[in-house]
Amino acid sequence: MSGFDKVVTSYEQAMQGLEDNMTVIAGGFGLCGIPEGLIAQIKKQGAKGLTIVSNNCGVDGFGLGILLEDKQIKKMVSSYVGENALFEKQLLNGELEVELTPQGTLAEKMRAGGAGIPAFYTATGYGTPVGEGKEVKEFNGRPYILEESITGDFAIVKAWKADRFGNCIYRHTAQNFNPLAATAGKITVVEVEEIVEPGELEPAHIHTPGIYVDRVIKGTFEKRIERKVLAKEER
Amino acid sequence: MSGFDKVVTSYEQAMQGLEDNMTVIAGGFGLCGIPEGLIAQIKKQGAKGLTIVSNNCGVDGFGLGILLEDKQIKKMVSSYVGENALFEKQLLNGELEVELTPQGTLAEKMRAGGAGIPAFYTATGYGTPVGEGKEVKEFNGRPYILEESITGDFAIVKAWKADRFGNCIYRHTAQNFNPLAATAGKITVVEVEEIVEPGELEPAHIHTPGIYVDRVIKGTFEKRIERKVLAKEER
Amino acid sequence: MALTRDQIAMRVAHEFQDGNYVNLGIGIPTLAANYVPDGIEVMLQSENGLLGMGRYPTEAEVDADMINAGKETVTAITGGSIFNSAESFAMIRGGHVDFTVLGAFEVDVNGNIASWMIPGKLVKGMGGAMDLVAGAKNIIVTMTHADKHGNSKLLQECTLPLTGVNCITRIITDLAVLEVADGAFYLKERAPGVSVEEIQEKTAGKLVVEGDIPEMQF
Amino acid sequence: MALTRDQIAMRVAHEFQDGNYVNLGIGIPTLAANYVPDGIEVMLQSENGLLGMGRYPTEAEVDADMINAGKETVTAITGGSIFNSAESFAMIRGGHVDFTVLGAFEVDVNGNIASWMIPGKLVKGMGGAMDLVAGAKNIIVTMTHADKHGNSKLLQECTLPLTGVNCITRIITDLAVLEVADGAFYLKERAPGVSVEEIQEKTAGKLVVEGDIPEMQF
Repeated sequence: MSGFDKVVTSYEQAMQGLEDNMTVIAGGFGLCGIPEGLIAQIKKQGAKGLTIVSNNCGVDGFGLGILLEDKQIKKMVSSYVGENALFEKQLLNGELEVELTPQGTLAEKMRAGGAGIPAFYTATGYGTPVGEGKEVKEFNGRPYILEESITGDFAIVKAWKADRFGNCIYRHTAQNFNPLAATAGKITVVEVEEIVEPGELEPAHIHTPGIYVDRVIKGTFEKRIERKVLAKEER
Repeated sequence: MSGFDKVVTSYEQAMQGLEDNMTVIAGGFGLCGIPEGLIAQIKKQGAKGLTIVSNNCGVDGFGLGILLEDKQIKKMVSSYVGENALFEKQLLNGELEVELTPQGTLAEKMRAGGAGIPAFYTATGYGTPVGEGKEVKEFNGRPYILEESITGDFAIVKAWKADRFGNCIYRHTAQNFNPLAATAGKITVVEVEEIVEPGELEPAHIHTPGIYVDRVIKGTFEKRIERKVLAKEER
Repeated sequence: MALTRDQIAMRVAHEFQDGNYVNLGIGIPTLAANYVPDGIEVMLQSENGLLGMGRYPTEAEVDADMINAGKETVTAITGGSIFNSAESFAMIRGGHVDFTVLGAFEVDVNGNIASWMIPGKLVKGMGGAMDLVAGAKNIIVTMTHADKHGNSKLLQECTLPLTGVNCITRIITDLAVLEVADGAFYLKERAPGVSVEEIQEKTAGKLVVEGDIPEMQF
Repeated sequence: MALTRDQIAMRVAHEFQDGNYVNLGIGIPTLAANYVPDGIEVMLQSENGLLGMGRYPTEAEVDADMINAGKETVTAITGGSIFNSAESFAMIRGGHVDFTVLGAFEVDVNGNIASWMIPGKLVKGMGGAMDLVAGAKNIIVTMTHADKHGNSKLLQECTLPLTGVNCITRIITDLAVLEVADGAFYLKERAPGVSVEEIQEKTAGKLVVEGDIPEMQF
């Protein structure tokens, strides 16, 4: 099925169309399950003024952190950004804006964006700075705030295996935000460890059906570990 | 882990606590993936005045249809109820109330109920009888209606395999509403074809993590086919 | 001459583009899958939770756990995927399904559609139709141009309870292909041998006829 | 004497009941997993998407794709499950997680908690803390009773930006176990050797002491 072959062979093709001031939603939690090669390509292409929606912003010199080096990021939408000295500096300088969003709300905003739900109510953040300026409504006597969904011009996703139709599965906890990001991009690009033949992935085990995916590229991954902690007897 | 052993051995235990006027959310689409034994047990126990939330109401004499025989259902929340003469009769008699809900809205209401989202906006049903009396809000220039989530006193679910921790997988399109129903019951009961040992189900392939499940029972299933259609060459 | 059901389906199939994800309603829409043109491939989405719906099964393949949104036994293509109903409607509501083809009782010049409820007759429900018309990027309505009493189904304003508002842009009937825009039906194609006058006569809503109207090609 | 971090964790672990699903925050809460009493089993949820979190890995087991919410390498127990972050927070927000244990800067008599932001210091973010305090059925706050300058962390009204309102019902500090109800802290237990007077002195919010206050049991 030529119309359904999503595989591209170069990172240039994978990120074609990315322009200044676009919004990019990225999968990953910390350095786990991040699309390393797609991030490197964004750095190489040099698009500026980006809004990046991602739970974290990598670390100095790795992951999304490398996009800070040439000041490509205008705004981060994240739940936690604490591992990054350059981030801190740009934030204090006013070169970078950050919209802190509770982790579960961030995940749900991505899912809602992909699912055509423009907004939803949640108790998370009510009565806190996160709730300021947001609509409040009571259900069953409890107050909730209205949160709007997120979509991106691009979604960049890291999967374990994909077939050429774009069907993806994720490995262990490298799943995290990836399947949610995948649904919410106008153009969704998935970087994978392995491309398999259609039919190799069991239909009911597919985490991201190919309908959400526009481009698939085979990458190679460093998979840096942020905090290696060993069982007691091995320390 | 005794505290996590969800397996019960009798249908009485499985549906213990069901009382008159409760709300029961049921998985299944048509006759596909329905918890046959749990439905039979509800008939046997005889609870009346039930509100049943399910995409369909079975057929005459099978599936949820059998709960009509003794007039156990007060209200159905469904997207399509067209396969059932007894249903029609009770509806026209005023013995049965029906709240027609678009299929996607129904699925999302169950998911939201299980996920602690009390309400969400959707374009589905705006400007139609479904939207009447509901809050309307514009996002990006398009009107959406506010839909509230659904939770049940019980959720009855049909899975393929489960382990004693309640982790479930579903087979083929018998998945349908089942994983959504499973999240939305105060007490969630799963009827399965096979109980497997913990660890047999691959952690990342589990459709319903055991945290949503209170009771698991092994059932036997007739699996009646509603519309058998064969490939042309075999007709 | 008015098109047969299969001819309507054939004309519908010409709308598909290679790589489209398509949801086909029950009836004529389903037939369109049989007429996908050579060189074009589409993937069928069935809203109960199946992407990559295949042909009907052989006797040996029949499986009660494998059905489509019409509750018919079905198969999946190689490379298909199966998921829950919330995920399925996320695809639909989120605009990931490119094309939806469905039937209707009435359509009007504002793109409103009525397809699920006739007051006085027993209401069976809307199933997924309201989600589909609110979600898909392109919606094609297929129906006969007039009902069996000869009353037009293309109206100035729908009279029956609506399935969706402002969502229909293209209609393929047994007589014509029409676009809906700016509060009118724009006639685009005629069925072979059907005159513009006959279409005009059977279209109750405002009809715009610009230039020569070609016959449909199959 | 004030409890050590491990003693606080030990006391926290006594709150668990057999079959509880528990989410443990970073620091003292995580230690509680080491002290689950005999005969009691709990299952740990890690909000990045893991139910049934196990011990830390051996060198051979280390896997970059297998981490917990603290971004530490980890393992899963047999019978664990892994899912995406929306599903993970559905469990939390939907009240399926029985217990959340987390640290705090301040708690007040109305059950408000401040745990993520100190104005003037760089704000790193709330992570999943706001979702957890809004969602879990039971929340236990563990912290030292006073800060290193001796200022009480149990206040009449929180001074720092809040993480959640009206959500904390139980607090376990190095000095005491307290319940929050009706606009007051109710003293339930003392750390061994710690007097009611000392607790009173270090509790800035309204403290209710009813009857004899027993020492904690381990």
